[in-house]
Amino acid sequence: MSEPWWISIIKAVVIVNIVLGLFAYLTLIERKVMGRMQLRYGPNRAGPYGLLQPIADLVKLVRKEAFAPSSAIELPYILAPIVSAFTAIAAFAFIPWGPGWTVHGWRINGEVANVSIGLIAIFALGSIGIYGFIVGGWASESKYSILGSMRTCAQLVSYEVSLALSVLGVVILGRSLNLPEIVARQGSWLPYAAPEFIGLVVFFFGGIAETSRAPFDLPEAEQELVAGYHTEYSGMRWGLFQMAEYINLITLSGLMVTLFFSGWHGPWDIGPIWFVLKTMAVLFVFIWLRTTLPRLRYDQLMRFGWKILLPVATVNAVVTALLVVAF
Amino acid sequence: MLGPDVAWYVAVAAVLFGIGALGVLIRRNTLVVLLSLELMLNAGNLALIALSRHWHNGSGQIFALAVMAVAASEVCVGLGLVVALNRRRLSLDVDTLSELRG
Amino acid sequence: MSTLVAASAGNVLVWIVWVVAVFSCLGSGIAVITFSNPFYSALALIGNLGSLAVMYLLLSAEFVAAAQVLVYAGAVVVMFLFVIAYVGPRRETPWSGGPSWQTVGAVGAAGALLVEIVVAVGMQANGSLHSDGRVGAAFGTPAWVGRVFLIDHLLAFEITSVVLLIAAVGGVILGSHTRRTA
Amino acid sequence: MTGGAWLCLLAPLGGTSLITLCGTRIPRVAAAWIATTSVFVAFGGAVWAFVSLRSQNGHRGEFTTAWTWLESGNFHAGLQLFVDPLSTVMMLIVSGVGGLIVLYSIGYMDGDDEERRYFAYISFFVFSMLLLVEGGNLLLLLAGWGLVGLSSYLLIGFWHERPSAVEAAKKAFVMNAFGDATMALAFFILIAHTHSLSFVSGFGVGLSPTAVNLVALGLLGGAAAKSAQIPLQTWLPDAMEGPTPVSALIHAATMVTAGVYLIARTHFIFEQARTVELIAAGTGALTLLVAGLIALVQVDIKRVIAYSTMSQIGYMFLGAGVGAYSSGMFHLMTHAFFKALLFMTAGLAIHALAGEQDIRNMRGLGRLMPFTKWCFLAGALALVGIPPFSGFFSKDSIVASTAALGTWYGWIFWVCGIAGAFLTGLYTFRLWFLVFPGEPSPFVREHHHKHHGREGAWTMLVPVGVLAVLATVGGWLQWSPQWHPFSDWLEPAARTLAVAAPTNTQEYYTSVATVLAGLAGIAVAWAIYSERKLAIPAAPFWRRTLEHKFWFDELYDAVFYKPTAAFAAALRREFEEPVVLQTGPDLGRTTLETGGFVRRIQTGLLRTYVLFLAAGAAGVVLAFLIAK
Repeated sequence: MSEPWWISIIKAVVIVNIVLGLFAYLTLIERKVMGRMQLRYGPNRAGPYGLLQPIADLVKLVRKEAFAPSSAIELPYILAPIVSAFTAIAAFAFIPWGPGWTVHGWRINGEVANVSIGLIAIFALGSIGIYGFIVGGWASESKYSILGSMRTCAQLVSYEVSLALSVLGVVILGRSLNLPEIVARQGSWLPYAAPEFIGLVVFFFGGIAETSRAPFDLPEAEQELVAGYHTEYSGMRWGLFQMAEYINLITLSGLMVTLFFSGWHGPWDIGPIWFVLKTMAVLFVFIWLRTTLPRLRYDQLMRFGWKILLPVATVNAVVTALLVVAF
Repeated sequence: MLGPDVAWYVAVAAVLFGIGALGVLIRRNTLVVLLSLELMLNAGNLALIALSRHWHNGSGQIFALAVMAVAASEVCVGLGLVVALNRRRLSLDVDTLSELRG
Repeated sequence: MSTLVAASAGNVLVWIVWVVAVFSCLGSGIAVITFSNPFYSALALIGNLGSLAVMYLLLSAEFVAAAQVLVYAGAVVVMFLFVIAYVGPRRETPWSGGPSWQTVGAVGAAGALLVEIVVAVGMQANGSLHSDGRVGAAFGTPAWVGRVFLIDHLLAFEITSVVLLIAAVGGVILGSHTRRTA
Repeated sequence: MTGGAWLCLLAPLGGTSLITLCGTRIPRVAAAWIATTSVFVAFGGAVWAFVSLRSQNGHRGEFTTAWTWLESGNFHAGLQLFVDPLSTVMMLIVSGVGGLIVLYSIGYMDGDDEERRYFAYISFFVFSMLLLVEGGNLLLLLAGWGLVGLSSYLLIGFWHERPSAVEAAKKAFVMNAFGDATMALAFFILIAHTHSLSFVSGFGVGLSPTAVNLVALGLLGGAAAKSAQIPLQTWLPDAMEGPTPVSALIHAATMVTAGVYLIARTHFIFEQARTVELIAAGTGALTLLVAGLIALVQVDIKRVIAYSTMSQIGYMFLGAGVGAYSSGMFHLMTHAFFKALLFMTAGLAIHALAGEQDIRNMRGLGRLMPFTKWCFLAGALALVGIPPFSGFFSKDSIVASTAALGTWYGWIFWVCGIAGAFLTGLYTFRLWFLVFPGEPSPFVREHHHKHHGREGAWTMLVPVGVLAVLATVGGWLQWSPQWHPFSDWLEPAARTLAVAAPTNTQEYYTSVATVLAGLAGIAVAWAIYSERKLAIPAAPFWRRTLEHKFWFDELYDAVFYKPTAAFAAALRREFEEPVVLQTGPDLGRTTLETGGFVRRIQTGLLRTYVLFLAAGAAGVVLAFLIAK
């Protein structure tokens, strides 16, 4: 079953690039979709239908001067966005996107890293990623940044609990923390979205909060905080933060597909394509929400997280465990 | 077992424990004292896990997990104290917090 | 022959990883207690915890490693950073004023402890702490840890959960805004 | 059948719980009726058990276990009832007579401040007594044994504002505790040897002779204490401090006869220890004489009856001791009827005279209270054993059994029995002639008053009437020479020993002798107390001896109480005052000084504490290293 190490490296390079490309075009898709929903065109100047817009953005960001506040604390200020982007990309390594193939006698697995603690590893990397936001905001030595990073901190820690609890039901049903195994079990039964619908809903809300998307985007509420923890960032450093956010979103969507929508399984045996299609559909829902819903107030956000989401997730996990034991 | 023997891990744990103890003993800032306590707990954890590997016995890992839970509890209460102190505009220097002296 | 070469190559790799982890672990540990700014200390603690997690992986305790990152790095240190940022910058000058008897005693006591433990480990090291190679494939996996935890150590599990609950209640009370006595 | 037994056991417990839980939320009358109803329900359960047991053929006796109550090693004791002929008889007596007496209490206790407490206690007593007789193993029997002791204590001391009542309660409790202790020791020996306390057939067989003698002695100690036999008898007369229905129920009809039940129940053991069994018989014979003699000089109406009770229980012990278990049990039953009747008529008299108990003041009461008078007469004749009243049938067969032994001590027992019959006639009719016939005395005229225009409330008169009938006809159940259904019924549980089965000849001449002795007693009483034809023999020494109850109380006081009290006083004087009382202040001062010194170490500086902690840890590790 094991594959040679050089295949893993090639796979990792390919996946990283695909994810980065997906991030680039996700920004375009988001702007286009939002434009359509708001009866605008969205970007349509660069290339046909604006398809070259991400390239243009990238060129702009790279060429822009990366200035920093004079009081900023040098090393953490620079490291913060890198940590965020790195952990976001790394988390994708555990998500299975295909059944695995044998080509010319070489085994190729359908994921970059197959470890027994895959699910925990993703959450662990996500929790490391938080440091990018906190440290970045703190190192900027700016009131808005500090406020933004503290909001991020509180929100992410709060919703991480519900998020982790919401997938417990899936773990109990799948009897594993290993994502390929969970997908395989769903393939032979039915997507866990059906039995674990409440878990899915909690996971969805938690995911929105974890990625700071509307309507839970208080850490970056422009009207209150300018731009939150990355107020003092510009150029490609700001770009890395953006990248981290969007890749987190992609990873989360991929995880949701893996846990609740039976991953790459589908009616026809087109493995990875199913995975991509399902992920895109989830991403679309996220974008859709952003254009539809107004932002919550901060106390509402906290109350919702601790007093509604957490109990629901707990009860869901307990009930699932009881039912599994009973049957 | 690849890499160094368990004895080396335990030695590292000992050194880390010493560092943590030193931090607890000489630092005056409550927060740093708490951080140093975490170092000591982690040194204990490292020794537990190394010896768990040595004896092929899971109890060490279980203990390490329990220690983590205790550490989390300790931080919860300790930081709660720090926040409460701060809210009353009190110093965070442990040498000035001697209200309970005899 | 080739497996032997592979094993020794793997061994060298593990040694390299171990040395790096140990240096990062001890270095960041020293950094924790020497930085004058608690924020830096907390950041150094993250490095320490990360390198410890690497060592746990080398000791085939993968679940504990993941839990270490998730719990310590993901929650505990985040709380620290949050509180440090909340409390605001309070720089102290830990090394000013020359060595007091307290400092001297502290260094003496910590040093004595360290030396004693190292001696104790050294006395055991020639022999009984030499571990043989293999552990079962399940060693350290979540399923195995779960079985040990919930079957052999159920009482410890329950007590731990109670401790956590008490701490949570205590934290809420300490942090609550209502001040009955002021 | 077992359902009846459980109902019988639990109904009074339910009654007492209900009264206790309701507290003052229910009126007093309701508490009284709850207790009465619960005891009569228990009687219903007992009848149920009896009828279904009768309908069974062959093996009669069934265990029913609710759950394992106590478990230790290979010793198991279940919460277990045993329904067999013996226990059903006891159930019927306890719940039947008990029900009548509780009904009587409604009238007797009417107006007392703490009626609810009384009725809670008394139904609790009935529960305890039923547990004692129904328990399927000796451990439950001991539990019931202790609980009846407790409820007896509570009821004797019911009027707790009277110091004498409290004293009497304590005395009863302590004397009974002595018996409980010897019983518990016997149980320990049994458990050590047989690993069981259950009443399975032939339990306790196979013990060594020493062990079996010790066990039998221990059981006898318990039985003697509970049944007020010499030398543990002194508590019973004092127990008359309790309300009269309590005396009737506990200290005449049921609890004090538990010793006889115990001997009958554990006769397997006693039969292996014949010596101890004869000691029991001897104790009974001695008690019946001593108690009869003391009764001659008592002036308190209840105490006379109490000594009479001791004397009659002596008969039962005599019967059980010589092996005539069914005769003993039969006398237990008839005694329950007539003795309860005597107490209750005495209670009517006391009630009517506003609490007066001295018989010297009561002359001529019969004219004012004819119903009481005739009922008392029925009870008195039954007690003396005049045919056809019930005592005749039961007492004579006991005395006849002693004759059947045929040995020299058998004849001593026989003579004691006859002498006891004479004494019984004498003291009983002394009471009768002093209280009932003749013109009412000035005291009676002054103090007598009627209740509701009658001699008492109907709740008091009805039970008295019922018991008078029972005391008259209750003995017809069995006349040993001719028909003996009662003995046949008890046969599987307590077979009369062959040596104690009298021939018809022995029965006849014993009957003649006892009846004649009883009549002689009555005649002497008539001559002395009614017609004044004979003077009371002037023997000052003997009179004082009897009035002091053979100096038992004084003896115990001198042997047990005085040395202990002197020792305690010496301890207080020599040890407590100089040593303990002086040490306290010194200790306090030293503690304060030490605390003041140690306080200085507590600087409040966290780091200093931690430093000491670390130094201590380093020291401990160093010690371990060196030790290594």
